[in-house]
Amino acid sequence: MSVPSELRIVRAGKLDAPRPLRHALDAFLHALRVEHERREDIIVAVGEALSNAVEHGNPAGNGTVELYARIEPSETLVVDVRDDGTFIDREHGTPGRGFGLGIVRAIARAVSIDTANGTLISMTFDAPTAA
Amino acid sequence: MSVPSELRIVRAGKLDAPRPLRHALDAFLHALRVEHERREDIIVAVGEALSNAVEHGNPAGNGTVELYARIEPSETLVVDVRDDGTFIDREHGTPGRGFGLGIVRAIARAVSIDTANGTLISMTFDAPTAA
Amino acid sequence: MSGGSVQVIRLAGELDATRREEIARALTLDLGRGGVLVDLSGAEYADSTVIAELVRLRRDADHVGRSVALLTGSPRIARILAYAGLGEAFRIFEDRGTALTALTTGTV
Amino acid sequence: MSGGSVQVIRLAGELDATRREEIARALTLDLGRGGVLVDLSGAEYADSTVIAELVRLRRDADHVGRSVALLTGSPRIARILAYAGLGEAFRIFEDRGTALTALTTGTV
Ligand SMILES: Nc1ncnc2c1ncn2[C@@H]1O[C@H](COP(=O)(O)OP(=O)(O)O)[C@@H](O)[C@H]1O
Ligand SMILES: Nc1ncnc2c1ncn2[C@@H]1O[C@H](COP(=O)(O)OP(=O)(O)O)[C@@H](O)[C@H]1O
Repeated sequence: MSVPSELRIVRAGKLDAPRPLRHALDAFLHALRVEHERREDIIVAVGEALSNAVEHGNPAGNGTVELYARIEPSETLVVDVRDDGTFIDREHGTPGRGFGLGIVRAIARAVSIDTANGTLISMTFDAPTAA
Repeated sequence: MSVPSELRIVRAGKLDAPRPLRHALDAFLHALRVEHERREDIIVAVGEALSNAVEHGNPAGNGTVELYARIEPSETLVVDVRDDGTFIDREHGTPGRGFGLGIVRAIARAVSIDTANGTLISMTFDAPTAA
Repeated sequence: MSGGSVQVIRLAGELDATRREEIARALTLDLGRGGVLVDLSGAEYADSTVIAELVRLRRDADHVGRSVALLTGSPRIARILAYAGLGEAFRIFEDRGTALTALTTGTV
Repeated sequence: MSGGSVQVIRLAGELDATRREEIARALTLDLGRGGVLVDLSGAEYADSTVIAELVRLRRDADHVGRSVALLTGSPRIARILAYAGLGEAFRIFEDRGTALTALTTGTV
């Protein structure tokens, strides 16, 4: 069966959303035998994207957050985090604390942010599996 | 976003597969705020199907097991467990212990078993979410 | 028929098919004559593997006139037994003391 | 500059944005003059919320000549600091005694 393993959860973009979403992704990666420390780092990176989505991407409080993770060939994992808010460009705004996206970039192999409708951050990770 | 939440994992059908797959489904249902006791029962039913798949559906030892769960409208959850073995009809064979499928039928709203290629057990559950 | 001494068997954690031999060994009558208390208060998960072994233990105990009771920490185990059609087959207690008293006074 | 007494701040569990106020309150200098040990040995998860508050604590401590050290239970926290570009910014210890000694002898 070459059907790809994937996880997609859509949920209200409240502040309490990131934790259960992190746990769902962690258990998904554990079931796919992704190597322990790599799994921890992936959860940290995706956790930053999730907390940004609920902190910055849901000002009206009635938005949703979507987590979509799937395994791709050669031990690659792609994780999208999407909200239906508007990306807040800090260039000239109030300085954000600013560590979140830096951590994502340090952990992921590639990161793209699409702010066309809502904010979609797409992260590609190496996901080596235990033997 | 009316994209359906779903979980699909394909993994070697070894005896150690059901436990991490149960945990992945449990965290998935927790993230979707499925009511606690209902979640426990769904995990028990799906756990029976998973242990059947690895115990009976992988005689050669090189088969895979697939878990595919998705949320459908009006708080309904559909979970498929698929293996690539051959259904062992007990009618006249050695008596199985026999509690597994009975438990699945008691918990699920509907159960169908398709033994055309490999064994596919498809279970439909009521999945009420916490407020 | 009930002696003073009760055989207590504790099984904890996730009781699934990966622990079948361990569960079968544990759910075996000792040489005593008294009641048997299966303590599942620490069980986080139990599937048909445990159910089948409990039924075998109960049958063996009936055979020698010993009674069996279950101790659970949450309603979860009772629900699983009911789903297996064994809702009435086992006396289930949520309190250890009550279970032991019932077993030693033969009111199980 | 290092006095005998060390301010020990323990933060455990999942340290994420839902606990931002609690983390900010905890990571605040007391009125002492000695070193500060942030004990994260019980932290199962830490995100940029903690990183930002640690940086603020470190800046406040520098301001009054107090030193800060971290105690971790696994390499996980050290990796997160490194990803945030702060790999060199904090003395990280895996052993409590060594951390306390370093803080009280001013070798942090
Ligand atoms: N999902 C999002 N929606 C809107 N703005 C975002 C989102 N993610 C990030 N941003 C913007 O990018 C900035 C930097 O994010 P980050 O590096 O995580 O720092 P922090 O969240 O601590 O400010 C945020 O302050 C915000 O302005
Ligand atoms: N995935 C499967 N592949 C092959 N045979 C199966 C599968 N699931 C169930 N069966 C058959 O159905 C019987 C009854 O299953 P179940 O009620 O779970 O009892 P048990 O697994 O304890 O025998 C099994 O013994 C087996 O013969």
